Amino acid sequence: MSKLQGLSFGLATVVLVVLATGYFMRDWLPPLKSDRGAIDEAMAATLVVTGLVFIATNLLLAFVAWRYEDHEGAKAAYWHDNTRLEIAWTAVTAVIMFAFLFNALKLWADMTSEAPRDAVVVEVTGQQFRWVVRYPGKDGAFGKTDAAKVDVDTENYIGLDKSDPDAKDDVLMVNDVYLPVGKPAAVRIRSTDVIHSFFLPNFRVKQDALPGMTTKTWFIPKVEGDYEIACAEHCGLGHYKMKGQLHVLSPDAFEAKLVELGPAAPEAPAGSPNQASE
Amino acid sequence: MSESTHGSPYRVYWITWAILLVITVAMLMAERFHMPRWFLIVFLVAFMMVKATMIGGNFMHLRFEKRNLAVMVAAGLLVTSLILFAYIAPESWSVLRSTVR
Amino acid sequence: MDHGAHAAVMESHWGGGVSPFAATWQKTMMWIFIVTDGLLFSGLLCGYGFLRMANTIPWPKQSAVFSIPFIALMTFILITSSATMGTAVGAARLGDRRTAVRFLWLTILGGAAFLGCQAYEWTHVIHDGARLYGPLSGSELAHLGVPRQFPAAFFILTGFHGSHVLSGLVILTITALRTGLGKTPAQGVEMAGLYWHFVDLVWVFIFTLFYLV
Amino acid sequence: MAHAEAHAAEAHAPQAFIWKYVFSKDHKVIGVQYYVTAMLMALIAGLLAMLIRLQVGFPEATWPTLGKLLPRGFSDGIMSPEFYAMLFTMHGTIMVFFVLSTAPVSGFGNVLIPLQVGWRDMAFPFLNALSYWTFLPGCIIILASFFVGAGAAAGGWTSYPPLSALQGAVPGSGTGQTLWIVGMVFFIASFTMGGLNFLTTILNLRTKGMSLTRLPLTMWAMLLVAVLGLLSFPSLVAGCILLLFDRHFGTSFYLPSGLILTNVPLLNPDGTPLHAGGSPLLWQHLFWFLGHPEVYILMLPALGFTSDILSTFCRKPIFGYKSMVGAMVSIGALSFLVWGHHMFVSGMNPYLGMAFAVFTMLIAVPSAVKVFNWLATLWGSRIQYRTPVFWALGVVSLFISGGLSGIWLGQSAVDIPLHDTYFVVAHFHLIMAGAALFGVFGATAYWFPKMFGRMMNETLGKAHFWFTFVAYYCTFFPMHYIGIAGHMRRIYASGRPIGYYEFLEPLQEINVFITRSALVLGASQLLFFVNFFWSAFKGPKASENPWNAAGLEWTTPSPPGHGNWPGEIPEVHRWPYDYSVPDAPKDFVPQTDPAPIGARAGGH
Ligand code: HEA
Ligand code: HEA
Ligand code: CUA
Ligand SMILES: [Cu+2]
Repeated sequence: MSKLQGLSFGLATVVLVVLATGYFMRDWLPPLKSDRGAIDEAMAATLVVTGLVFIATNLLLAFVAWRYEDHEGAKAAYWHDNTRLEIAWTAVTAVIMFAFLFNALKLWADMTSEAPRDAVVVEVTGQQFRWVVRYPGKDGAFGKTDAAKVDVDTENYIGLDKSDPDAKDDVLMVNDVYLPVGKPAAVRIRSTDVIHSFFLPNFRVKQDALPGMTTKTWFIPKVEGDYEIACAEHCGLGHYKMKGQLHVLSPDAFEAKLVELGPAAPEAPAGSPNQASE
Repeated sequence: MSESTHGSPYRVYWITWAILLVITVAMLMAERFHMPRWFLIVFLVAFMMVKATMIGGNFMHLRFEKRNLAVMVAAGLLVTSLILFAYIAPESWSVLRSTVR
Repeated sequence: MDHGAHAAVMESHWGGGVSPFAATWQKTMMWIFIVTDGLLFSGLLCGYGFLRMANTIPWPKQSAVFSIPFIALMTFILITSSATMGTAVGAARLGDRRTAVRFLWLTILGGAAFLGCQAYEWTHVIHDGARLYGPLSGSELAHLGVPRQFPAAFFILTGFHGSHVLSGLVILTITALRTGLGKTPAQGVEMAGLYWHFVDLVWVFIFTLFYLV
Repeated sequence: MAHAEAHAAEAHAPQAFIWKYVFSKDHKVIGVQYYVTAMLMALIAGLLAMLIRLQVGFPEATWPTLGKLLPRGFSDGIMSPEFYAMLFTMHGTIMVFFVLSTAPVSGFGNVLIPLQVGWRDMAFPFLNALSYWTFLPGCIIILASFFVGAGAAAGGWTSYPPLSALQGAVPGSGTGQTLWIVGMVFFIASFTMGGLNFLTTILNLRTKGMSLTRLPLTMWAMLLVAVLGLLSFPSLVAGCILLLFDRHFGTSFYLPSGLILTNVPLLNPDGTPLHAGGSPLLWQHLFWFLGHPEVYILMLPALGFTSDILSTFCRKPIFGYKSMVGAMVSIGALSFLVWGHHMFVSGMNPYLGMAFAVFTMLIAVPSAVKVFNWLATLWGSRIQYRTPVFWALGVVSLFISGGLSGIWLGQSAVDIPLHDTYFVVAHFHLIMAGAALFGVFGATAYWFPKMFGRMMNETLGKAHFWFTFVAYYCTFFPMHYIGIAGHMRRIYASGRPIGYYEFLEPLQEINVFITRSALVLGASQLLFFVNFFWSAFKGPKASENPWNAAGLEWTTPSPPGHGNWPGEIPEVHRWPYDYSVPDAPKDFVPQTDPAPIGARAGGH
């Protein structure tokens, strides 16, 4: 009886987990739409290695649990050290870890590097509970913002200072981001209240939005289409519905869209603004 | 205790006191000599550490205790603080860099 | 059961090999406490350092706000009280109770003087317009353009240090009274001393990192 | 405080009930007090978890009965989003601090330390009692926060400002958050007092012959836990002080300028910003500087318990004692260098991210040593399948499963899509709610005879194990999949129609499965409560050494009386792991046996 328990112990875990993993691989990561495939590869490699370690250790556990159960006349061995063995497995683990590290740090360096010069710049500002999106317009410069200048009626939620010359052609809208396909997109991420996190599941992009500072991330959208923007940091009651849309357009359509949205029509409600907590 | 075998048993405290005062005065004067700011900071921090060592070693008797105790205190206080600061300092510069206005 | 019998039950003799610190458990505990309490200040100081370095508004020159000679005087008082404390500990160890008590009271005097100075300094700085939320608008400090974290860090750092001085004074007073009655063993005085020197030690850091750097 | 009053504290073993069981200074009583309090807190936090699961699994359902029971949290039987936020905040806080830092550390630590190192009591029994009586108000304050103002804190157990600093940012950021901070400060004060006692007792008060290399691994874990706590909690205190000032006295430690809350700029009457110059990142650093060592505070005791239990029930010495100690020490040391792995996408300086990633990955090496040493201990052993060893095997399994997902998260780039998703939730529930809690269950089954003088029921114990083990994997393993698919944590509803993310919609069926398993998991805990209370009062009386274990604590009656050993404290002659020694008359050699056989016997 006990023996069976010991065996089922490890085996069941391995079998169940492996089966379940196989099953759920169907909808593994959300389909990749950006240049960040390297993350997926790193993840797959990690899955293989940790998966093997998982299977091996759990099988071993099941084996010893089954093999060494107490019975009449059983005798346990008496040994308690084996320096060679210990050094060996410490070293092997260390080597595996360094292999992972090497790759991870390289990726990290790529992903946190400065955006290319020719990137399309867009700013998103997290607010309870919407994403305010801003393009710098033709001059490529964002106008100043000032909390005192917030005006709900004109949807100037971030307090864009209209008297600043740089602000003249800034495009403001809510919850909709447009990006051209195939061109690097540099996102300036800000917040005016609490911490949010700009999360694009399909693009392997996530970057917190902190009040008081501007964080940055950049990536290249690869496939046209509409994608969801989520908020990944608990930011209050509406956190679960702080949703935006990312529209990846062909370069021409993108240019046209920018013109259409142009500074002349900042009040055109471009998205469905979620009302801040009712 | 070894210190009580020579001269007045209290001498060590008052010598320490005098040294601490001298160092304090030196630290106060340091600003008068126009040195680069980073040098001033290094100078002040170095003397601060000397003072701390004097207080810990002589007033608090760490010099006369078993070495382990001194190591424990130094490791506990200094290393932990240094780790915290070493990570926080570069952070403060990058926060500054990315502040918007 | 009388006390002796109880002690026989509860007592035991050190035997766990080499004593790591060769100190009694009371002293070991005091030291460990000092390390933790010290780390509280280290956390506050790191926070202060972070905010100062991250600030877009430059930190003011301390001498423009505080009278540095006065702070130096406070430092002098505290160092002196540490020396008198050391003397008291030394005397208690030698069994010279009268000297110990005398120097304990001197130490208390020093500590009280320090607190007095601090109260004076707070009044002064508050008068100049320092508030927890930042410089009072229109005040002298506001003219200097100090960042808001400046007065706040000042109040928190010196306030927490001051509260430690205050509790040190309470401990010292009890120790002095009990030593006078012959109730506190030398180790008691020593431990009170450790705490007092620790308070001095913290001041060394605050003095350098807040007032001078 | 300056007086050596410890041993003179009481003239004799106290007789009156209130002094004996309530305001006792006896380490065993205090340990049990801690343990039972933690258990009640676990019950509450577990119920909160069930509510969380109900909401996540069935976001559209109405619960009229629950609505009647908890009118503040439900309107018309529908859970409100603010109540959901309070649920996970308090669930996390209570579980981490008031259950899993308390039961293994303050609970078992207090019961076991004097018994395992060979002393009459803790170094400073009064401080020990004071520590419990500081802890209890902490519990009450934390729980009370549900009933005041707009409700309990709702900023997550990490309480990131500005959410936790701006009173208007979320309901619960008012009085609830203040009580959260105050409760935490009580908890930390209590933990610090306990830690002082732990360290001094283990370092300074050991019986003759109990050298450091003869300490059971549980004692090494306790020693390290105390060190970690004493070194890291102060930074959270500092953080909490600053947060309290930000909240109530208008300072700007964590608050920058330009804040706009629900379209209203936060300005002074004269038009200047209400706050300026602060940085929310400062809190994250101060919090995680504690937070990461804290998770090892939860883990290390379980690692220690597991080693002791495995060795006893395998009838085999623990493999690689020295490397076990070395691994725990290096885990402890490394845990101070990795905290930034919680902040990879926080906007932290990317170079720091690199440094943190390096140390995070390194920490897997000593963890691997522990796992492999356990497997080697099991190899060639003779496993006696009693309840404790099941839990210990469960710890090994869950530590592997939970730890391996740490390898994913530790690679900073891979963490980008996984951060703040259910993958992280899966990681920490498997390793913390799983492995660490299993360690506590194992320790309970193992040391129950010493604590209460009675045996626990084996059948109930094994049933509890199997239900819990299977339900744990079913509940928390699937969270990896939904996490990888992008399911964010801390969301009140997902899928249609409330939280209308398209990419979350197909995940809802998995959520339902998880919820069902979680309910089974929660219900299985009833077996434990029944077993625990029934056995404590009605279980069969335990002998001095029911498991034939070699440790010092098994040489005194169960439960030990006041002063722990009736006569002299026995002298120790060997390590506690001498099982199946060739030439020995029995299959174990008690630590007190002077025979020069086995390992680490004889003179020091
Ligand atoms: C008991 C608690 C506990 C423990 C022990 C750990 C252990 C580890 N944790 Fe975990 N962690 C938490 C509790 C814990 N964690 C909590 C609570 C959070 C979330 C907090 C929040 O945000 O709310 C968290 C979050 C967390 C994150 C942040 C995720 C995010 O928010 O984005 C990361 C990232 O690096 C991480 C990493 C690790 C690693 C590398 C380990 C390692 O120590 C694991 C080492 C163990 C093993 C690796 C397994 C055994 C080894 C082998 C079998 C050897 C062979 C292995 C290989 C060759 C690969 N953890
Ligand atoms: C040790 C910690 C611990 C434990 C045991 C648990 C147990 C459980 N947790 Fe917990 N959880 C956390 C720590 C823990 N959790 C933390 C830190 C968070 C993050 C909070 C945040 O985001 O801010 C979290 C968040 C969290 C979420 C995510 C919420 C969200 O992001 O929206 C979910 C969702 O399913 C969840 C579910 C559960 C379930 C079903 C259990 C079940 O296992 C519960 C079943 C009950 C038990 C297993 C209790 C057993 C104990 C006893 C019966 C008594 C024994 C007592 C002694 C022996 C003394 N938890
Ligand atoms: Cu915004 Cu969550
Ligand atoms: Cu961590």
